[in-house]
Amino acid sequence: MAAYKAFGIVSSADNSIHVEGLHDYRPIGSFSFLGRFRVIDFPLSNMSNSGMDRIQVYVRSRPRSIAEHIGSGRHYNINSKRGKVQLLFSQDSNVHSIYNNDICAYSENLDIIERMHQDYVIIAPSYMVYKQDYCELLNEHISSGADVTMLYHKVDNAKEYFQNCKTVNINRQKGILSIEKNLGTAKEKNISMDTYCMSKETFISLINAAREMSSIYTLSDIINIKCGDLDIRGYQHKGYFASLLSLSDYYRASLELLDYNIASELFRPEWPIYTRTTDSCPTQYYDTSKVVNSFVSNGCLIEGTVENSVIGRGVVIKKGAVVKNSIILAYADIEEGVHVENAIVDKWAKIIHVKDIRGTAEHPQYIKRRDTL
Amino acid sequence: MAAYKAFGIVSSADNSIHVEGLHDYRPIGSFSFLGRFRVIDFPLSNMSNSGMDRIQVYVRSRPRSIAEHIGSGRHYNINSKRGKVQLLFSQDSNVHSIYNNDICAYSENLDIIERMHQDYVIIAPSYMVYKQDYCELLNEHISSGADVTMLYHKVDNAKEYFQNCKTVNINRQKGILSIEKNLGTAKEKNISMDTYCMSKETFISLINAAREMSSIYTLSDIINIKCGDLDIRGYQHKGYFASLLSLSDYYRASLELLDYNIASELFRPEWPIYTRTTDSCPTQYYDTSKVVNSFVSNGCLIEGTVENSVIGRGVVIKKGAVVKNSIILAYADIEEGVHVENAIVDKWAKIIHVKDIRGTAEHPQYIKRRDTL
Amino acid sequence: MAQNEMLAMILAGGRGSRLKDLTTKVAKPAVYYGGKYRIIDFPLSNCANSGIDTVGVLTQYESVLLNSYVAQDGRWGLDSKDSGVYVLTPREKADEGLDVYRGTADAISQNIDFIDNYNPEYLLILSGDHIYKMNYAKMLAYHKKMGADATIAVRGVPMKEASRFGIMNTDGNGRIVEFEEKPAKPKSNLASMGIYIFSWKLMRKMLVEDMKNPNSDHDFGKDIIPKMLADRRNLFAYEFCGYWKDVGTIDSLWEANMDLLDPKNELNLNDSSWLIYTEDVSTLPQYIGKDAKVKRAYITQGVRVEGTVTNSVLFTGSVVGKGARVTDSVLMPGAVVEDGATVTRALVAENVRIAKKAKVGSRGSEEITLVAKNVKGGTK
Amino acid sequence: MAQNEMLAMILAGGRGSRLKDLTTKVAKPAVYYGGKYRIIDFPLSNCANSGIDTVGVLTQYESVLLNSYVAQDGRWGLDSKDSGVYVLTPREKADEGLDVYRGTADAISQNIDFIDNYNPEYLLILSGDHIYKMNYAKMLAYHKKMGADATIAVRGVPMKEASRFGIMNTDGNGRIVEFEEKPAKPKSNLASMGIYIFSWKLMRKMLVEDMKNPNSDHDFGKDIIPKMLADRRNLFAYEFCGYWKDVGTIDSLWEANMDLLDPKNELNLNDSSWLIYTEDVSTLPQYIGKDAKVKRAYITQGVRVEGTVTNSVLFTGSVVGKGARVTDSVLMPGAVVEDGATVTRALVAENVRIAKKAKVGSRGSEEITLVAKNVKGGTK
Repeated sequence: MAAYKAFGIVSSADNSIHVEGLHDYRPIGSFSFLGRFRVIDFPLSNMSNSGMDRIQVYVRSRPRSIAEHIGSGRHYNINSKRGKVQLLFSQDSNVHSIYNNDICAYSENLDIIERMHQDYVIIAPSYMVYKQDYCELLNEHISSGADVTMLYHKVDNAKEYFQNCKTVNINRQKGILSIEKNLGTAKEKNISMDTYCMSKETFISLINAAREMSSIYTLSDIINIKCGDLDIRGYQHKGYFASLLSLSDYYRASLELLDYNIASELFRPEWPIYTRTTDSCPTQYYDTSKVVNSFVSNGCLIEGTVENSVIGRGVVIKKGAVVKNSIILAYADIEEGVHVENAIVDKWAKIIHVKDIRGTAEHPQYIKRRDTL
Repeated sequence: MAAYKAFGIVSSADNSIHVEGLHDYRPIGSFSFLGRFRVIDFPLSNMSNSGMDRIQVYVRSRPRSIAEHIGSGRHYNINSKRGKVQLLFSQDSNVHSIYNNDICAYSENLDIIERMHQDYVIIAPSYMVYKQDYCELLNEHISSGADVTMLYHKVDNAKEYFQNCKTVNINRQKGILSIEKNLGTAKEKNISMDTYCMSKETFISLINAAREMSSIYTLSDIINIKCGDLDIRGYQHKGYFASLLSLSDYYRASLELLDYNIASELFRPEWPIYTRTTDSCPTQYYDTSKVVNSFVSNGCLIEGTVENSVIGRGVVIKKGAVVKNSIILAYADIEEGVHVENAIVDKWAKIIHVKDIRGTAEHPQYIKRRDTL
Repeated sequence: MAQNEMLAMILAGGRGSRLKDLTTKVAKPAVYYGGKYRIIDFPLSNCANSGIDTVGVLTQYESVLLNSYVAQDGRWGLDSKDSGVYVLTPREKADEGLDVYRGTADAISQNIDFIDNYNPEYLLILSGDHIYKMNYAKMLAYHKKMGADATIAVRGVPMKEASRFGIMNTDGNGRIVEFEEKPAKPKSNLASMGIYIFSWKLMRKMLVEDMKNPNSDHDFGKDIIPKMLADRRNLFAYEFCGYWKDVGTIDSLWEANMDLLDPKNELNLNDSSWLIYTEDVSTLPQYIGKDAKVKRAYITQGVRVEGTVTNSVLFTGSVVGKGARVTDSVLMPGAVVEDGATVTRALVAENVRIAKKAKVGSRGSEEITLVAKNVKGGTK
Repeated sequence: MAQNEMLAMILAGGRGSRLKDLTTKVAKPAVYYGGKYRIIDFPLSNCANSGIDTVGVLTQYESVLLNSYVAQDGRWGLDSKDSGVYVLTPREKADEGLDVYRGTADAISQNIDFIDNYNPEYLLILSGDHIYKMNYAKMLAYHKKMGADATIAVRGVPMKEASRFGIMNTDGNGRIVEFEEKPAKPKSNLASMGIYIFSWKLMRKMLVEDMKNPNSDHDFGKDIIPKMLADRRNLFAYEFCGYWKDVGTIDSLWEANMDLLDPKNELNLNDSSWLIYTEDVSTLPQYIGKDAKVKRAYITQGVRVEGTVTNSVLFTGSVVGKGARVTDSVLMPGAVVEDGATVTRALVAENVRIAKKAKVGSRGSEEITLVAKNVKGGTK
């Protein structure tokens, strides 16, 4: 329970980020993931499993889905008296402004941050999927004596993926030399996981420093600038890691987990990923159903064919319909004879009349929320 | 449990309304009331006590305090599976625009309204304090066959108070002839309580009609316009009623309840007003305390003098300090020798150096949140 | 406030010994059903959906699991301010020794002090081991409309089977004029479902008297209802139409699960206006593997299918290995059918492991095979 | 996950008969304290604040109120997904008759199956009737650091009183070398607080053995701890400094309430980093009337004072009428002191009404007056 010493912050993606389609309706943290989860379940479960019980979730726009999903936080196994999952909103009326960034949100809520009883803070993004024991990160941070410790992940496909991510340059002592945009210049990169551990004091001083220097600086920017002055260290994350800052990254990350071995490494019984239950009943497979290599959520009615796909809650797949290499979000209807391939079908969409929907593995076709085609 | 037939909507005040001081930090629904309550506890408790368990709360700006206060709604005695207190946000980025009114919020969330299982809706404001069994209102609405039934309250002080309220003109059959602004032209008026009962169908058609006619129309506007076409009826409310659309109305309403008989008419054991507990301990009265005719919340330390006042949670009133005819919000500090009279001191304010703070009964002095004087 | 207008008491003390090894460790109401539920989820969810806030669950037989299961009242949303599910076991009293419940009426009598705390107008008595969806608020409305002292839910059974049930004979207005337990020559086909609404004031008085009666079995069916009829009280029958099942045996439990395989089944657990709530588990969604074949099946989250599943119900965390075949069967939570094994017309109990290539059950068996212990591997 | 690293079991079966009429209807842990709390709020809040998720409460004596009080686990935030407060009463087993708890260790032994469900690494044993604030997570850290088999919380008592307690004699490292129950000539002043952390694997084994021992009283103090010492197990004393009170008598209960009147009292219920949680009631804030005089008092919401209150603690919903005087007293929830009545050095029980002009208690009384029944009006 080392992490009792730290409170958590779940941060929101910068306004410079826009994930095609999905992002029009909800923040990335609220994206459906593997059918039953939402992306924000991962940072919240990591914190809860690390024994942290005071968590601030920053929401910028369209807060409804996040607010409803998180509720009182009890389903994240967080004591509702001692602990609290607190939604903090950015009050800046101009939600799309570049000024309305993470530092702006923190400084607007500085009095709340200052009132936290804990000495340390762990800041984790709401738009990345990974498993990490923050106690280990905190212990490493404390014992190394660093000012800031940040998570990074080594990848060998930074050219094609991890768009919109930042990379870190590290010296042999794990010191961070700089943080840069991933420009896709090399395959092997250390991707910044936008996850930081530091003392509350350092955090507050970084917020103030950023505000003084420029009102468009983000936390990542100010840490990059402070690389020379402060002892900023990297901590390597191992295991499954996905960043969901683009539609193709989201699509790839979801289908990648259809490899059951990869999925069961991310979902360990001793490290549960909590989510809000919707109390849907089991899924009904009909005489005519053909389903292979797919994750299927509860409450579905499946008469047709499903291959290499992720099916959300309450989806209906009618007779003769074929769904391949696709992500179907909750309550979508795929009617008789429809063929869907390499597509992402958003919530409540109904595919009735358009019989053929195809994208490519690189550019999946996106079908809008509530659309009837 | 007649009200199982209706879902509830708790509406937000129009953007034309601004209550001096207090309103800068939170919506009116979130104003502290009588120390332990928030204004929104009244409509929510009315709905819960009427057996309603699906409630939509519309929030426009600064949603944090409302979101935290309402949480999962369990403390309003609403089943957390069958029922739901749902926060709905206005997504319009320009929160202060006149276009961003109640109709705008309803039409943005029209799909959610359409999905409600209930046939009727009760719409009640988050900025008025009263007790009403909505089953009675609904039964009257159904048996009269009216299209819309709205609550009104007869007052004899509409000249001085009920600023920003609307008044209704009623015929002998309780038919509403028109809804007008209260211009303070007469003492006796029927104040509109901004509380409506109608079928879901009528509600949706009114939203659409308002949008078609003018994007600045509010629900009250469109109902006024429809007075000729539809059967709109008034239902007279009896008992305590306060509208909190101005600072002086807020001040008067709070101090009025210091008459214990009036207070105990509003707070009936069989009609509990629910609120979120803060788990503060009892209040400590010192040897030197002198307290008369006041409501005092828990967690206070009282060494000084308090008269005819409402004291919020965790307030400290030091030796020799005097608080008269005032409302002190939670966690404020009134230090030694300070005299506060006819004032409203906002949360976390500290009165240390300024020894004399005085307003008048008509214009109470407002001290800002977190101010140190 | 409507809160404590009606308090519900669920009789959940049934041992369910005809369910054999399924109930050696758990009481019958805690038995699994329908892929993700336990039987007691049905009366509890019905209460939640009917707007009842406070529920007492009366248990006695080895019920540590049942007790801690129902104590998590948030599962049914019964954890709002004045709500709660309370486990009521027989207890030591200040003036008496430790007692057991002697009959259904005695179970209520022993908890009169609990009920008094809530001072309800009406008392709803339910059984913890029936599967059905019912709006008790409507039954209460009927009770009030009829000005009844007691209302008993009944359902029509085939006339030729009526002699197996407690039969209510009513007049033209639904008023019960006679109650016959397993009549040789039934006069009606309205069988009591063991669901009663009583006006509490009267029932309290009757229970206090019944407790003192040395000749009473302290049972609603045997003592209280006949006494009420003898006293010429207003007893009304409330007819229930819809799916209802008492799963007393392994065969009937299996059958009730199989009912769900018909997409048009009458119970319809997919109806969003009357959900059945249950324990929330943290698992992956169900995973259907590369070579899997799934036809006519009812499968819940956390299941992993790599083999062939036909006409079966699979509970949370159950696994069907590569080349394994599960046919006409029920796999309870955590049951594992290893690669190449075959399960036919069987009910595999919680966490039981059928080893590689093993074979259990058979297509033509008269009774359903209950597999309550691990099965060793086959040799083929 | 840290969840079930340590499970807490609260022994709450105490009858508390020295608390006289206060415990005829409720068990001692449910007795009121401090204006708005019940005694058991303290161990439960301590658990919540120490990050413990699952708590078993072992009750036996007439405890319908206590059982339903603790079942509302949301009061202490112990209702998150895997959390819960579980009432554990003696129960009928499949193979035995109905049993009672024979001693503190037996109460745990009878619930081994419950504990096994959670498979904890450590077991924390607490008493349900002590008032104190303690971080059990720190005690656990000490237990681990010392590599202990058992850690016992102790507190220093005045040496001359030590012979009234169970005394732990330790070596220089805090290791317990001897345990003496009420020693005539105490060697140390470290009294056991009845708070134990055990490594569960070992304790489970010891309890199973102890159950079979016909000569055992099945008590931690009398049997288990001496056995552990005899076996040369690692037992460590964990010293607690801070407010601690066992309110066994009316006088000590009154005294503990009076302690709170000192604004600098050691218990400090106003510390926001370690709140004590309790039932949430829907009331007005406290109202202090036009002619009221309140000095040195501890008053909670829902109280109404129209008269004079000095040096007293007033619980929720209590009322002091016009001209009434309450001095050096405790008014429990709903106690009403009508106009002109006088209450001095008294403890007025729940919902008791002191009629107009009546007079109870006296300034010079040796013992505190317990007023457990309504008092009729005075004549003056």
